[in-house]
Amino acid sequence: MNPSFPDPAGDTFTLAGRSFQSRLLVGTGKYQDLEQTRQAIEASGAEIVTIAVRRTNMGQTPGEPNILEVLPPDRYTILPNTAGCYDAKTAVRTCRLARELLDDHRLVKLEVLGDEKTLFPDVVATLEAAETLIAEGFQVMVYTNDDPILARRFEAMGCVAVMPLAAPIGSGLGIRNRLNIRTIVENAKVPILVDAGVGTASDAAIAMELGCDGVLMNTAIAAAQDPILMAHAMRLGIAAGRLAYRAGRMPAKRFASASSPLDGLFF
Amino acid sequence: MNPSFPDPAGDTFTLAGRSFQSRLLVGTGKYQDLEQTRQAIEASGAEIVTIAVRRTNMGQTPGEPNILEVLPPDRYTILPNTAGCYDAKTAVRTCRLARELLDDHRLVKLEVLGDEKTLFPDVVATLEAAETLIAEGFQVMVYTNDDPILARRFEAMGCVAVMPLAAPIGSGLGIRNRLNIRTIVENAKVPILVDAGVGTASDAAIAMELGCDGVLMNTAIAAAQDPILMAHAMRLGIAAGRLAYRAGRMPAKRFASASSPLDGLFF
Amino acid sequence: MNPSFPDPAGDTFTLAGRSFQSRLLVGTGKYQDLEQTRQAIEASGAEIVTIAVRRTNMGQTPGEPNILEVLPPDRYTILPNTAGCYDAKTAVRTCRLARELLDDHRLVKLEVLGDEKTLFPDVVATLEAAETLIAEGFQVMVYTNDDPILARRFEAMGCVAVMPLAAPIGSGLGIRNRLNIRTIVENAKVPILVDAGVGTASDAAIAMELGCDGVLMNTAIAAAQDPILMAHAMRLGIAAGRLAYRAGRMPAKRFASASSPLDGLFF
Amino acid sequence: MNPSFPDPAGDTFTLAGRSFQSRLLVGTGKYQDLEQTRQAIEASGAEIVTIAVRRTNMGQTPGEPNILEVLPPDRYTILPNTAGCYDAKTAVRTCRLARELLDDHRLVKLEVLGDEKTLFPDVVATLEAAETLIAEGFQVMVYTNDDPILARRFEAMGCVAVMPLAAPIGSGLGIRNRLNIRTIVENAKVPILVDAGVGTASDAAIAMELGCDGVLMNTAIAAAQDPILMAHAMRLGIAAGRLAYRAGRMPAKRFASASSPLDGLFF
Amino acid sequence: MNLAGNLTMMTLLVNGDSREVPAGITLSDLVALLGLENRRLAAEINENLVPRSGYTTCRLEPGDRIEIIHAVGGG
Amino acid sequence: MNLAGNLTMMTLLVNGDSREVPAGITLSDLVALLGLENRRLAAEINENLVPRSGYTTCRLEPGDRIEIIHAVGGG
Amino acid sequence: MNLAGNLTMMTLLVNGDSREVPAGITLSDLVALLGLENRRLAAEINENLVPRSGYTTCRLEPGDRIEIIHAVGGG
Amino acid sequence: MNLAGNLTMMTLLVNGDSREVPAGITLSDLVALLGLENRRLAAEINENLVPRSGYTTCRLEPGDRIEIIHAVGGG
Repeated sequence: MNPSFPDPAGDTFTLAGRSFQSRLLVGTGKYQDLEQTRQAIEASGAEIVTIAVRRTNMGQTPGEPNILEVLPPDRYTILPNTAGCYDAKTAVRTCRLARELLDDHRLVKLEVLGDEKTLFPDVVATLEAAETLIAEGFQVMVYTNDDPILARRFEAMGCVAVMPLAAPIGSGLGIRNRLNIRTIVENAKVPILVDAGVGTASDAAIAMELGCDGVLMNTAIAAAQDPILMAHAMRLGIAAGRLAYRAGRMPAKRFASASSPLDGLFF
Repeated sequence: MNPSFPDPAGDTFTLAGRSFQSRLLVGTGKYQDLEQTRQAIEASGAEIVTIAVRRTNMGQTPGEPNILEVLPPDRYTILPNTAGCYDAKTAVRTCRLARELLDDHRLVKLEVLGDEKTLFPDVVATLEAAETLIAEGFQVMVYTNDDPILARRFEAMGCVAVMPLAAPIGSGLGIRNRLNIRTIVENAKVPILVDAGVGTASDAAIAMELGCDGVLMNTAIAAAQDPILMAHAMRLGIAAGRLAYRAGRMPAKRFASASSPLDGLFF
Repeated sequence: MNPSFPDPAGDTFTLAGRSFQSRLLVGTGKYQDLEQTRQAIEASGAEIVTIAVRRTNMGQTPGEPNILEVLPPDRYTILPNTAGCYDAKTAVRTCRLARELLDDHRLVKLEVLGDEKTLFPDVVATLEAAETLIAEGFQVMVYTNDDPILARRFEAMGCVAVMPLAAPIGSGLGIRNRLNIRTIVENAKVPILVDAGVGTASDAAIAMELGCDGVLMNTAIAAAQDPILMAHAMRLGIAAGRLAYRAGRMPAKRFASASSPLDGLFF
Repeated sequence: MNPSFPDPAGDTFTLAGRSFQSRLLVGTGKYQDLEQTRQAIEASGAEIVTIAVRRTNMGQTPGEPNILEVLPPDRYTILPNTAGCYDAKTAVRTCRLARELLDDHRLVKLEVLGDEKTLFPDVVATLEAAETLIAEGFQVMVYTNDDPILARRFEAMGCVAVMPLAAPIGSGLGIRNRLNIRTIVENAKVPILVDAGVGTASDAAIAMELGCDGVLMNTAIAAAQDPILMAHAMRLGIAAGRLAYRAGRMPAKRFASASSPLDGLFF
Repeated sequence: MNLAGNLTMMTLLVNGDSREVPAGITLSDLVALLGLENRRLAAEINENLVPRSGYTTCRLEPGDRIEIIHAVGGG
Repeated sequence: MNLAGNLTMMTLLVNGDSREVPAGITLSDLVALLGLENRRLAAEINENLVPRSGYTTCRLEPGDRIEIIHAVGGG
Repeated sequence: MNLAGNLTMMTLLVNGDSREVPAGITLSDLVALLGLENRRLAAEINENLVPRSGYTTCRLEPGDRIEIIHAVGGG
Repeated sequence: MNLAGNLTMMTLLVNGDSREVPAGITLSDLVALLGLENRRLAAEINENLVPRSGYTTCRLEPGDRIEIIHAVGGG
């Protein structure tokens, strides 16, 4: 066996006491139908998959397929989110409902949004909600801005992962401020997962090259022209960036350096 | 079989009449030894591998291993380059020597350099050398700057691939001018391969996302702290970028767009 | 008179009820001596000048010149800051001392720092300090991160100006996240002043082109090789960016557009 | 007198043996009318002004004002260009016509374009035209791409200024490849003037901060919402960037550095 | 629940809509009435979570605000 | 140039347009005919520059391609 | 303040340094003792601001923590 | 090549170094002399390529500049 073959099993990351091989976390929104959702998630290789909770439509036919049916719990770690919550209380209620819905499931992705235009987090309300949730025994993965001081505060409170945004949710703009993400990573002892704003595979690779433990995305896959193909691309982009981070990239230099030897030139 | 699985066999590119599956081309310079060279090339998955030609050292012991020994011709397409040539005549002589050395091998990578500091091409001398070589039956892959007009001219002359630089050779700065590379790709009917300047896996992915047919690199792998691991990273980065290009990325938007549905919010 | 001549008197900005012509605010730290400080401030054209308060050195000779002596109050609006404060209480104490020192001066620049490495604000402590200070009648200009939601919150509390960072204090990295600064500006009714991180004149111009009302800087001037010349450069850079913002820049286009007419070409 | 006041008279640049104070060169195309042209040029402070030559419209009324009437030769150095020429021969003919038109005027801006989409130069045809023109006694300011090797070649041929593009003509994208412009500047003994692609005042400042001797622009002023105001902005942007270059900017650092002293903190 | 006879009705707010139901029913009754017995759900009464184990004993009062939610795709 | 009597005409290509003019006129005559006497111009015949000093002596031939140009705003 | 005779002393913490001063002096006395009379200053006792108008009446206690500050260059 | 007896020698420039070799040898002889017989090589004489098929017939002249090259790692 080639000893240098990068063994994915040897490069897991640990989140809330569980070990994961895939560093790509995916959402399940915005797909055409559940079959496309299922295929995209499978292609992505994700092990952690976000869902939302919403009011049950009373007119709904009982046989209508449910998102949980395409997410067998033995295969995927379900991550309910609080998307759409604009205050701490609602976010906390949402987490409690999700916990009950999923049989005392305690791992949640907390997001408390500040406004509809930017979907930036309201970090003050997020802090308040995180405090309540952690006290109630939740394992909180927290969506936040890219402020290194706040990231450290969320870690100190007991959040199990800190999830700074790369750019506004659904914008596809890539990592707007690499320096901040890098600083957050350097300070952290819990997993740092870039959440939101990734647009294409190279964005995901860059996040990993900055040392992030993983990336959560949804729109970049679901809104691609071919979501299944993009899910593959993202899986590979995450792996590529992770390996490059582990391999230790060459230092960038302003000027050139020949790849072929200078000795033995015959002219 | 999953019909949407991205079939690499179905996404080859054609260069000088031959079909290749790997879009990563690698150099063989700057490695610690031939064994590391061999392992890195294997890990990269490259099918096209550049070499240089240099004066034979008279004092060399006959048993010393040769670069060609780690590059079995049934597995790799050897691509002799003219690295180190600063005028058209020397570059042409180098190609002729390489052709003879490799038993009438006609595929060459032409580079005529302008100065040692930047290793930028001397495009005027490159045009002159390309003309001679094409007339002599060579299949010329040409290293050039990122000028779209020159790229088109090299194609019109009969070069089999145009290889614009991303950044100075060995600098690792990544693609300095994405707009130019994109314009070159849009104009081209021959393969466009980014040559030189890539530093890490995301750079390679970006080149592919711009629509390039492939990327040639050497230092980014050889000068990584762990070259074998970086070779894997590059292989995946190229594949990720290519898939993302084929998948068609989401449009970037300035503002946010929720991934979870707005219907059914219960607050 | 040319009606389109840009009349600086007609483009003032209003801060805490006072009107200012210069949109460049400067600090007074890191200069060689007070004479250099004085010259640099004069060259900058600044009307608002920050100072710090520190323990009086007991061994100091009484005749030693004081920063306030080079800042005649009829010419400059003094802006005491809370640099060096890492908690809300200390920042509040500092503001009270400065108010007393400057004869019931109420305009302060509040910064509560999060750590020494990044000098990022601790926004939670900053919110707490701002609340106390505003209740005590201070006019608070608040240093914060570039989070648009927090910026709006500081405005809603009654801060008289919001001062997002461009990059870490003293880093000279320029505006790391133009999108955020732009969003903050679009949301704001109070002046938005970029504070910290500007490195050179074009950085200052960019801040103004994004629509900021002004820029506060210190290191970019004081740590230039020739601080006085750089103060001039910054004054002009601020004016250039402001005029460009008012003039309304051309839209950027991917492709070319001839400046000379196409009609009448004779070939 | 303040000895450190930046004396513009002391910072001239020399082009073809003449000394100029303004480092902003402007075109005269795309304006609403000649009066707007006149006002914009005046506001820009430019001393060197480009014009084009075109077929005289036979139906034109004799009294129609002419561009030269708003450009008094005692005030402006007229710079005829070869805009719209796509081959060397036409460019040479255009220069000869312009020389005759302007009474043996020998200073010309040579541009030979490669295609209409990008308006990139055809550098091979440009080299050919430059050779002919220099032999005929023209003083050639040459529009070229941002290739440092070509820039040096144009200088070596005897061009009196080398004018690399920042981005495609009329695109307003700003300097796409700062590294190349910087390298061109470092290598050069003749003036380097960024030509084409600037969009706003900060772009002009950046060009000057890279060490360019000047910037030529047209669309960025003429296509602004208020061209006269933008002309002022550009004049200041050029001056700001030049002063910043002369002042020597602070080194950028990844991390923070406090502007207020650490000594004497009382908490 | 006795559905025969003259039922006294009460009004609940279920997922935001007014709904007349027999007075005194339990949450479990309501779920049945809505035809959601076999669905994977969670519920709140007046913004307080009700564990599934409590559905049968949780008697509803007039004016109660009930939320019944399930999982959907989201990111 | 004798404009009286039966003129023999010739065809020139002036700035890209065919134009009938009396045979044998000079460039100077052409400029006058076009009403451009006092304009600041430069001219080519068959892609060769004609200095202004040569306008009066430069006799045009049938089929000559004449370009007459002036300065315009451009960047 | 009577500086003659056997003074009882007390210890203050002035700007972080221990300092023996005559017991019972005022803040105004302390400023004079430190030679800072004509300086532009502000002061805290035990983290509470003392307005300048109160210096003469503000009597110091043993162990008081005094901060005396002035303006310096900063950004 | 007769190596016995009194050899007349000639000077070649081989890969940049002066080298004395018996006069009149072929390129093939030179390769053997250098101990490179079984190496994968290509050669130039005076900047002109010599095909391998011509090594045995290609007689070297005094002052010839010979380049013998092989493949090396390069990028």
